[in-house]
Amino acid sequence: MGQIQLKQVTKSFGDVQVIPPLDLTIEDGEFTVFVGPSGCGKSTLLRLIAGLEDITTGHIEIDGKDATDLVPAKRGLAMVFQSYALYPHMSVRKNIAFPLRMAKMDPAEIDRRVNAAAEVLNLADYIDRRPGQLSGGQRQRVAIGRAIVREPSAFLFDEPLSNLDAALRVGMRMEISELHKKLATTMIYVTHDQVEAMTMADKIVVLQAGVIEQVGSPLELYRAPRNTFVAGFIGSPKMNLITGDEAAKHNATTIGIRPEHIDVVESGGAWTGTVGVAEHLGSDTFFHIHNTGLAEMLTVRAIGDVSLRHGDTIHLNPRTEEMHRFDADGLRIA
Amino acid sequence: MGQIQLKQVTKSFGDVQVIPPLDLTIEDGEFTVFVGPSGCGKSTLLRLIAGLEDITTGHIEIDGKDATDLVPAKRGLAMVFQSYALYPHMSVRKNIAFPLRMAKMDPAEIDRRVNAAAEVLNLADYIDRRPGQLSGGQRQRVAIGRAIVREPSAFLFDEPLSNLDAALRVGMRMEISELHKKLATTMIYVTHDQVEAMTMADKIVVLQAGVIEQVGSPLELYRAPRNTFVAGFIGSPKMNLITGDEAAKHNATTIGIRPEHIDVVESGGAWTGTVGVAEHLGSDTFFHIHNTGLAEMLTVRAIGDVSLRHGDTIHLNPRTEEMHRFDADGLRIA
Amino acid sequence: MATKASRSAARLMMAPAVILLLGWMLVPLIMTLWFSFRVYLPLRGGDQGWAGFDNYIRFVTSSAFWPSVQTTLIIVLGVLAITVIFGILLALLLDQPMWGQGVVRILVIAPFFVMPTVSALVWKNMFMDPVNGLFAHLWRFFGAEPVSWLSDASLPAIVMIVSWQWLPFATLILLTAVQSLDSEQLEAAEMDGAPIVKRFWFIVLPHLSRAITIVILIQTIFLLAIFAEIFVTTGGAFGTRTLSYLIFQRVLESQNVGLGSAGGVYAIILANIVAIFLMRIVGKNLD
Amino acid sequence: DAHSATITIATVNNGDMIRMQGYTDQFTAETGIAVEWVTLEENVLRQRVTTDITTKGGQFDIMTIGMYETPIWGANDWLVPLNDLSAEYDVDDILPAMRNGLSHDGTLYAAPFYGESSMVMYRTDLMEAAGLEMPTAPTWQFIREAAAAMDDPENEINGICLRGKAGWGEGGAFITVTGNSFGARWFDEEWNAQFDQPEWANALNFYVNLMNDYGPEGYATNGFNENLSLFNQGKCGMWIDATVAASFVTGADSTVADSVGFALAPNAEGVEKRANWLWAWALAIPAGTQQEAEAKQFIEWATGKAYIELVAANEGWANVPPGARTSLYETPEYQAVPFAKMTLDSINAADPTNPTVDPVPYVGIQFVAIPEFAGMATEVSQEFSAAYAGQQTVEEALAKAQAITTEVMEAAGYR
Amino acid sequence: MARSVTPRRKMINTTAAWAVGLLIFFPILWTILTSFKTEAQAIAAPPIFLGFDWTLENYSVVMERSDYGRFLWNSIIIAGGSTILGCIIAVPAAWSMAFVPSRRTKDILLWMLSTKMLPAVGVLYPIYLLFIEMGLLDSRAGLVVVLMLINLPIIVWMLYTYFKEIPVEILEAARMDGATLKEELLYVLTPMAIPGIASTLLLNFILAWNEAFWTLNLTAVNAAPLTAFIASYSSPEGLFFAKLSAASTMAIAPILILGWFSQKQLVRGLTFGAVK
Ligand SMILES: Nc1ncnc2c1ncn2[C@@H]1O[C@H](COP(=O)(O)OP(=O)(O)OP(=O)(O)O)[C@@H](O)[C@H]1O
Ligand SMILES: Nc1ncnc2c1ncn2[C@@H]1O[C@H](COP(=O)(O)OP(=O)(O)OP(=O)(O)O)[C@@H](O)[C@H]1O
Ligand SMILES: [Mg+2]
Ligand SMILES: [Mg+2]
Repeated sequence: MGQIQLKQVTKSFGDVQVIPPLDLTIEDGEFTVFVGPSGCGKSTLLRLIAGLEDITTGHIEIDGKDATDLVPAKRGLAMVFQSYALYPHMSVRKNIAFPLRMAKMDPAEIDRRVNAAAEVLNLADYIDRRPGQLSGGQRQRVAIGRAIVREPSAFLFDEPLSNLDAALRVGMRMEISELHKKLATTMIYVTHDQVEAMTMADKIVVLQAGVIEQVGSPLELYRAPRNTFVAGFIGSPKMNLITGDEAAKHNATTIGIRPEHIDVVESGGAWTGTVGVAEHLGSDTFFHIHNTGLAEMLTVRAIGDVSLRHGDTIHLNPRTEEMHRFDADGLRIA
Repeated sequence: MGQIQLKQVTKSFGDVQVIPPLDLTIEDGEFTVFVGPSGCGKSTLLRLIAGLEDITTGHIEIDGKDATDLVPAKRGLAMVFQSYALYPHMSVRKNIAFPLRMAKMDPAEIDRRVNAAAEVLNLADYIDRRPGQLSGGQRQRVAIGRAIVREPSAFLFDEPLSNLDAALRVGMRMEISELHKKLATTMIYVTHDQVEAMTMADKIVVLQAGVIEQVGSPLELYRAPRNTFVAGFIGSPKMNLITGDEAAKHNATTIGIRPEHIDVVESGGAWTGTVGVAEHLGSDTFFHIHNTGLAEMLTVRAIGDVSLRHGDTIHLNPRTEEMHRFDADGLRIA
Repeated sequence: MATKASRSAARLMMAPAVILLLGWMLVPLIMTLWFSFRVYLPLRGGDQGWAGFDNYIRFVTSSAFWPSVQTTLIIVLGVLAITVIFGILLALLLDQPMWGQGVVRILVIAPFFVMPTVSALVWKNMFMDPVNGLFAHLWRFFGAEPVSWLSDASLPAIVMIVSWQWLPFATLILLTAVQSLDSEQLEAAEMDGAPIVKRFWFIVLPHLSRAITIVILIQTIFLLAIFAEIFVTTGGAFGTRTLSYLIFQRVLESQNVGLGSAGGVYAIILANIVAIFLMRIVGKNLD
Repeated sequence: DAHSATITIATVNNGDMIRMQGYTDQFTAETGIAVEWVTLEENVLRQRVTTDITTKGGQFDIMTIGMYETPIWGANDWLVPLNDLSAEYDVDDILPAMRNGLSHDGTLYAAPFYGESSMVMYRTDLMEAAGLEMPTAPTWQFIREAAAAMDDPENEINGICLRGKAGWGEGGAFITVTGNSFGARWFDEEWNAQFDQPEWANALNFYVNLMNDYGPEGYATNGFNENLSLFNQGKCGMWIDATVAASFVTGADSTVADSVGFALAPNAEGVEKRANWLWAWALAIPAGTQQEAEAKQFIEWATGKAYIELVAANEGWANVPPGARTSLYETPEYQAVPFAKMTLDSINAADPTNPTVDPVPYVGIQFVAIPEFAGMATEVSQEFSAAYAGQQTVEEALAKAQAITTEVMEAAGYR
Repeated sequence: MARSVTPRRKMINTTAAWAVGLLIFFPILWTILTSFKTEAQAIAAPPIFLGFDWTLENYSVVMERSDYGRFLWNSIIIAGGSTILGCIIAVPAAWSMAFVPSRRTKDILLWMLSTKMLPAVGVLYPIYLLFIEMGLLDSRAGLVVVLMLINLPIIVWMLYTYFKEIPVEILEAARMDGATLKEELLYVLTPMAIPGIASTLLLNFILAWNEAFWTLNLTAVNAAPLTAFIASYSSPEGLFFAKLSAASTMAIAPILILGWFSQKQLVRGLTFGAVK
C-alpha cells in the first residue's frame, strides 16, 4: 500500500510562494523521481509529503486517507536523507533498530528485523560499528536499512547519492533499483542528476520553480519532451537546441537534436564544422564542433574511437526523424 | 621547459612505506594524469614532486637538475589544490598576484601578468571580488590563474574538479585541456575519475598501492591494458572480466570484454541470459545480465533504446577481436 | 605537511610559549616547595629554619583540611551541575527562532563581563542581604521569613552567585553545539517516531557530549581557583572555606607562609588529580 | 626637592579617611608634597599592607594600620619611630590609652588618626515608650531586659543589634570584649587556650540567646556596616558598637538622629570589666621609605590639632576625627557634642595592659597582640558565627575554638 | 534546512527567551538603576523599580573621590597589553601545534592548560618576592607579563582550535607561491584567522580585565586597575548601595559596551573556539 495524492497543494515561506497549486498522484509501488534545477522545490515537495513541513493550502492523501494534519511519524513513510542523518553515537545495529525501539516493538522482533535488513543490505559485517567508521556507501546503506525495517508504505529519498563518488553512485543506484524490485513499495526519489532519473524511475516528475513541467516515463520524456526546458534537462550530453534559419527550415522556432542522433560521415552531410575539443573515451568519442554556420555550438557523439582531432573538419548528418520541433513558447510541435 | 624525473623515489610515513621505489619520467609539455584508487599514493607522489613532503630515499630531477632538497618555492612548479586553496581574505587580483609579490616582482609587471591571466581565464569581471563571492568554477579558475602567472615549468593539479558538480566538471575539464593546448606546459594531474583521465591525458599513469601498474596514452590503456587491474580501472562501465571455463576456452585464466563490445542480437549469439537491471538512458541502454552460465554477471551496452526489460531473455555476441586475455598473474597475454 | 624544515621551524616557534609557561610553573612551584619545608613566619622576621614535613602534616591534620576539600568539591560540582543543566535548557531555548535573538543573547552573556568582585558585592548586598536585599523584600512580599542567605544557606548562595557568572559561558558553548546539530538527524528521528523528549535524550544530548566535556574542563580549571566570591561574601565562614581559601588564610591571615605553601602543594596535587581525571575524558572526547 | 615629592598612602575606606582625602589638596598646597591614595576595603588593606611590610616591598610611604599591628611591627623595626615629631604637634596631647596602644617599648610607632572604644547606643524614644531608663553604666542583664521591652517585630524593630560577622576585627572583636565582661579570657598565663572554661560558655550562650530572642534576622553576617545601616533605618532599639558610630547615628544619613542616647558598654553582674575595646586607626611609616621626611610632615598634618580645627570649621564639630587627642575633649565646642563625654569615658575605661578579670600574658583588649592572632581569631570567629547561624551548638563552637587555638599556639611554639 | 515555524510558536519562544534573558540580566540592570538613586531610595522598602528621582550624584561623588580615568586607563593598558603580548607569543606556538602536529602536541596543550590550576594564593609570596627583586611591583609591565602568563594557555588553545579549521592546503599554496615562513604567517595565516584572533583577543581582554587577585596584590598606585578601584567601595561605613552601584557600573560599563559592539566575535570567543 502506498498511494500518495497531492491535491491543490501550495507552500509559502513567509510571503514567498515556493509551490503554486500543484496536483500529483503517485501510484502504489511506483518509483517516482522528482528532477529539476536547484531551488525548484524538489526537497520542499518531499518534505511536505513527509510532514516535515506544513502545507499552506491543499490536501495530502495517503492511501486515500487525509494525511494533511498527521505528524510525520504517523504517516507510515520512511525518509532517507542526503546527509544520511545517521545517529553518530549509535552503532549500526542501534541506528537501524531506533525506529522500532521508538515503536516499542518486542526486542526479539526488533532483532529479527534488524538482522533481516542487514542481510538484505550486506551490512552484517559492520553491524557493531559506529557510522563514523563506515564509508559513504556503507552509511547510505545503513540509512536505507533504517528506513526498511519500519516496513513503510512509501520511501522518500532526498538526493541520497549526491555525497558519494561516481563509481559508488553507480553501484548504489543499482542497489536501490533492485531493492525497489524486491520490495515493490512506493518510492519517491529526489535528484538533480538526470542519469539517475532516467535509469531508476518508473515515472519522472520534472519541476521548475515549483511547477510540474512534465510527468511521464523516462523514455516518454526522452522521446517527446513537452517543451525546451524538459528537452534540455533530460538526456546527456544535453540536446543541441538550434534556433534561427535552420529551425525556420523545419517550421519551428527551435529545433532540438540529441548528440547521439547526429552521425559523423566521411563527406557530404547536412552540416560541416571544425572539431573544437574531441574527447576520446574509447567506447565513445564526443566532439564539440564550431563553425557549422549554426548559431550554436554542436555536441556530437560518435560510437567507438573516431580518430578526428582538434581542428579537423567534420561532416555531420542529423537524423531528421529524431529531430524535435518547438514553437515560440518553447512548446513541442507535435 | 619542464621535464621531471623521479629516480628510485620512496616515501614512508613512519614505518609504513607508501611509495616503494619508483621511477618515472614526465616529458616536457606532456599532460600526465595519475589515476588509481583512493589511498594509492597519487597525492603523495604529487606532493613529493612539489616538495611539500620530503622524499625518504631517491632523487627528483627537474629539467635535469637535482631538486631533491629544494624548497617548494624554488622548484619552479605551480600547484592547484582540490580545495582551490585560495586566500579568502584577498581579492581575486591579490590572490593571483600573490606569488609575484612574494617574488618581489615589479608592480607594473605584476599588473600586466595578472591582467593577462585574468583575460585568458575570463576572470576580468570578478577581479575585485573575494573568493567567497565566487562560484566553484570561478574559484577553480582563480586557482589556475594563480598558478599561471608564475609561468612555472610545470603545473601540478590534485583532483582540481572533484568539488564541482557534474555539469561544471565537464566545462572546466575542457577549459583545462584548452589551456594545456595554449600554454604547452608540462601538467601533472591527479584524479580518480577515469573519464577525466581518458579525455585529458597525453599519458596516464595508473597507480595501485604506490606501484605504477601501467604508463601509456589513454587509448593504449583502453586497447591494451597490461593487467586485469588496469583493465578494470580504465573504461566505463567497467570491463567484464570472466574467469572459469569460458576463459579456458580462450587459453587464458581471465578474459575481458568491454560492455560496448558485446552486441545484443535477436537470437542465437554466444551467450544467453536474463536481464537483471536495464538502465534506459535513451541514448544508450545498459543491461546487467544474470544466468549466462558464466561465473560473473555481465554488463552490456546497447546503443539507443532497446526495449528489453527486467526478467527478459537476452542474446549476446561478444566481439572476439576486442577480447582481452590475462594469465594467472593477471598479466596480459599478447 | 611535514618536511624537516617545517618541523624544526615548529619546534622553534613553540619554544617561547613553552619556556615561558615552564618558567611560570617551575619558578613559583620550586619556591613554594622550598617554603613548604621551612618554618617561614613573616611576622616573626621570616625564615626560621628547616621544618621537615611538619608543615605538610600540620596542614592535613588540621581540622579545617578535609572540610575544605569537601567544600571545594561541592562548589565545583554544584556549579558544574547547575550551569550544564540550565545551560542546555537555555541553549535549546535560544536556538529557537524568535524576535530579537541578538539582544537576548547579549542579555544572557552579560554576567560574564562582570568582575567577580563586583558580582559578589552586588549579590551579597543588594540581593542576599537579609534586611535590605531584594530577595528579602520578595520573601516578605509573599509573607515568608527572609532567608539569611550567606549564613543559613551559604554554600547554595555561593554556588548560585558563581553559577550566575558561569552560566553564560556554558550556555554559549552549548548553544553553538546545538546549532551545529544536523537538523536532518532530528527530522530523521521524528520520522522514526521519536517524540520530543526522546529526541532530546537520544539525539541532542549525545550530540552535546563533547561540548559538555569542554564546559566541564574549562569551568573546573577556573572554579578550582575561585576566591573573590568567597572573600567578599562570607570570608570563608559558614562552611564556605575552600582549599584555596584555606591556603589564603594560612598565608595571609595567619602569616604562616610555610604552612600555606604546604597547602599550596596539596592544592597542586589535587588540581593535578582532577586534571588527569579530566584529561582522560577530554582526550577521548576531543577530535 | 620637596616640591616634586609624592607620597603614597594606603588607607581604609572609612568615612573619616575619605573625608581627609578631600582635604589633601590643602596639604599639598601648603607643603608642595603630592599625595597618592590607595584606598581599600579594610580586609583587603590589611592583606595588602601586611604582604608589603613583611616582604619589604616598599610600595607605600604611609600605611594606615591599627592598634593590633603597630606593636608587632614596631617590635620588628619595620616602622619608623615617631619620636622626633615637632613640638607644635604636641605628642603628649595624644590620649594616653591610644599612645600606649600604639607604642612598643615606650616608642610611638604610629600616630592615631582617630580612636574609638565601644559603647551602647540606644533609642531614647523607644526606651521611653517602654517605660525604662538607661543607666550610664548598664549591665548585660539590663540590656536584655531593655531589648525585650523594645523588641517589636511587627514594626520591624529589633530589640538589639550586635556584630555577629566572622572576622577577628568584626564579630571576633565584639565577642572577645563580651567575653571579657563575663570574666573570660583567651589564654591563661601559660598560653593555654581558655575556651573550655565556663566563663566563655556563659558569655557565648548569653549572646546567642539575646540575639536569637531580640536580634535581627541573619545577625551572624552583620558587622559594623550592616548594624549601622539597620540602626539608621530605625530597626534597632540598641546597638553596642564603636564610639565613632555616634557621629553617624546622629548625622544626616540617620532617620533616628534626634533620639539616640549613649551609655557605657555593659558588664555582667559582678564582673568588673566592661565590654569596652580600644582601637585606633593610625598612620605609620614603613622603614625603608625614601620619603620619610615628607611622610612625617603628612602625619603631623593629618593627625595634628590643626586638622581637627579644619574639619570642625568646615563640617562642624560632630564630624571631627574623635578619640585621639586630649585637647579635643577640652574644647568647649566639642564638649557640646552629645556623645563626646561618653566616648572619652569609654576610652578611659579600657585598659589594654590589663584587659580581663584574670591575669593574662598578653596586651590588647579585643585582640591578643601576637602575630598569630589575626588568623586564629578569624577562624575562631567563623566557628562562633556558625553557631550564631544555628549551624552548630555553642558547645561545639567552643570546642572547635579551643582546638584551633591550641593547634596554632603549639605550631607557633608558645607551648 | 531549518523548518519554518508558525508565528504563534515564534511568539511563545520570544516571550520565554526574553523572560529568561531579562531574569539573568536583572542583577546588572538593578545595579545600574540603583546607581541613579539616592542612598535612601536604594534601600527603600518596598524597592523602587523606576519611579525614583534619577540623580547623577553618586557618579559625581565617585568621580570626586577617585581618579576613575587613571584606573580605567590602567585596566585598558594591562588587559590590552597582556592580551596582545599573549597573542604574539601564542600565534607561532599555535601554528606549530595546528600545522605540524606531533604525538606530543595534545599532551603539551593539556599541560599548558594545567598550569592554570596553580592556586594563585599559594604562590603570592614567591611572586611578590620575585617582583620586588625585579622592581616590577606596581608596574604595568609586571602585570602585563603576569596576566599574559595566566591567560597564555587559553590563548594558545583558542588559536590552536581556530587554526585547525584553516585548511593546510592554503598554507601549502603560499609555500608553493614562494612565501617564507614569516610571510606565510603574516600575509596568509594571520589575516585568515582574524575572526578567531579577534575573538581570542576579546575574550582574554575580558578575563584580564576581571582578574582581581594579582591586579590587587601587585599594584598600589601607578598600575592599579579598576579591580583596585572597586576595592575601595566594597563596604564603607554607612549607606553605600547607591555609591557601590555607581562604582560597579563604572567598572563593568567599558566591558559591557565593548561586548555589545562585538557580540559576534565574543560569542565565538566565549566558546573558546572549542565547539563549532
Ligand atoms: N525554510 C525555508 N525558508 C524559506 N525559504 C525556503 C525554506 N526552505 C526552502 N526555501 C526556498 O524554497 C525554494 C525551494 O527549495 P528546495 O530546497 O525545495 O529546492 P530543491 O529543489 O530541493 O533544491 P536543491 O536541488 O538545491 O536541493 C528555494 O528557493 C529555497 O530558497
Ligand atoms: N601525513 C601522512 N601520514 C601518514 N600516512 C599518510 C599521510 N599522508 C598520506 N598517508 C597515507 O599514504 C597513503 C597514500 O595517500 P594519498 O593521499 O597519497 O592517496 P591518494 O591516492 O591521493 O588518495 P585519494 O584518492 O583518496 O586522494 C594512504 O594510505 C594514506 O593513508
Ligand atoms: Mg534539495
Ligand atoms: Mg589525494
